[in-house]
Amino acid sequence: MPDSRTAMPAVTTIRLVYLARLREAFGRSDEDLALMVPAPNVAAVLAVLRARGGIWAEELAAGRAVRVALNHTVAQADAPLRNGDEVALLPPVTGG
Amino acid sequence: MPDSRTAMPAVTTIRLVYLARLREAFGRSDEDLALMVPAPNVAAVLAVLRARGGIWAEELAAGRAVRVALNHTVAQADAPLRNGDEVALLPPVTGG
Amino acid sequence: MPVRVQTDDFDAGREIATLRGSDARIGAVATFIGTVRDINDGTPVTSMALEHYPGMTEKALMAIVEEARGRFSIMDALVIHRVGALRPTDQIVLVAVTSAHRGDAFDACRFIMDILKTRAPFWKKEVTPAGSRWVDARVADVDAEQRWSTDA
Amino acid sequence: MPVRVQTDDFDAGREIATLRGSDARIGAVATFIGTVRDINDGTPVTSMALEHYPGMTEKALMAIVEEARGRFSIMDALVIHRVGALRPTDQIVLVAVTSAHRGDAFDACRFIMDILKTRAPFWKKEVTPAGSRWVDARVADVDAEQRWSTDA
Repeated sequence: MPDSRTAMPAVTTIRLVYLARLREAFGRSDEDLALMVPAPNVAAVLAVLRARGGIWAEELAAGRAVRVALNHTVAQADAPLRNGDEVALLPPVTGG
Repeated sequence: MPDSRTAMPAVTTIRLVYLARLREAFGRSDEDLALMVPAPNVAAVLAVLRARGGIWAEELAAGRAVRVALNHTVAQADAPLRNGDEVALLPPVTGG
Repeated sequence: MPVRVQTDDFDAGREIATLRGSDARIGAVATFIGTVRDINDGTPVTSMALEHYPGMTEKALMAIVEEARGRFSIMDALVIHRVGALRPTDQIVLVAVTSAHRGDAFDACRFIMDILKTRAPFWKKEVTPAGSRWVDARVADVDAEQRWSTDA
Repeated sequence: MPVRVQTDDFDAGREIATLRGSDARIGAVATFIGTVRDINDGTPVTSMALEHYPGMTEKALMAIVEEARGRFSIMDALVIHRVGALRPTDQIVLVAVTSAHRGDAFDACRFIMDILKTRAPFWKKEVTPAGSRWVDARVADVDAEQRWSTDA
């Protein structure tokens, strides 16, 4: 069994969900994303999406009011991710 | 025509209404009262009633939380009274 | 007539629907219903009699509604207060307020209830196992009314 | 289940009656109903589509109700929020809270609405004569939520 400290980072596959205005902006409601970084977290997902450029970089730029929900609960940037997690990007809510 | 300054004060007859606990304490729901003072006001009515002594003096003692309504609107002690006015004595209200 | 004093029960849903009508400027409806509890000040209450001062009551309630209209941006308001014999779980009072936005609707509804509690001529007499008693005015209600004068 | 997300309309009167049940400890019921206005930010609104995030919505609403229970002395609470196509005068949301006394009922009802407005995953898309648009979050709603954190 290899030493975990020197092993290649495992692939973490998460489910991305885009809501409301973001779903329309990105032209999709969801997708699977394979993260190949050690200790993946919410910030890593946002970095991967921003790196796509265009509308992704624009909508997810720092300072934009986008909230992230991890498995249906609002999460901070340092929240760690595991295989099969659902990560949703939420524009400011307007219910009620 | 006599000079009004020297005339006998006219009689002012008002209708008294007692509500809730006061109605029970006084054993009546209403009565007519003839005031024979010049420029009668709410304070004069209370003075007449207190002068009856007993439960009247007790319930209407200074500091007791009794409100007075003159013709269905809460009135202060110096509110002037006219013939036919309705003066109600209200214990603290407990509706709602 | 935005105020009613009645012995009959009321249907809150129907009253709210009537108050709203088809007014599409309304975005918020705040409602309060007061009900009879089976205990008060630690004593079981089996029933109560609600008495009022006919003639003054409607006038006092109207004045409260008008004051709410002056203070808050509201479309309409309704106050229904029951009198007569009531039992635990019975509805006592309904206050409903419509407005464009919820802040004014909530504020006006609460204002009307707070002022009604200290100014509208209603009195409760409770029947308890130890006999009947006139309900004492609550200090908390006076405090609640005070809140609106210091806020003003 | 004290929270429901549904496309169907609701009967506020019936929901309030069900929430109260026969609980004679209840002395106060505070209710809020949000309705669709025919104008928003100065533009006529002909209809709207209300979208949510299934799976998260109920969870978020339950968390808000639980937070209200922790902050206020209440008996019970109900939140119904509609989704789908809505037109002016349609009901959007119902929040009803029962309590022994009115202060807690009013506070909890308003708290739930204020927090729902900024945390529950609902989004409105309005149809106007100029086309459809996602509704912008209101600064006033953020302010209303802030009020509860500074009060705490």
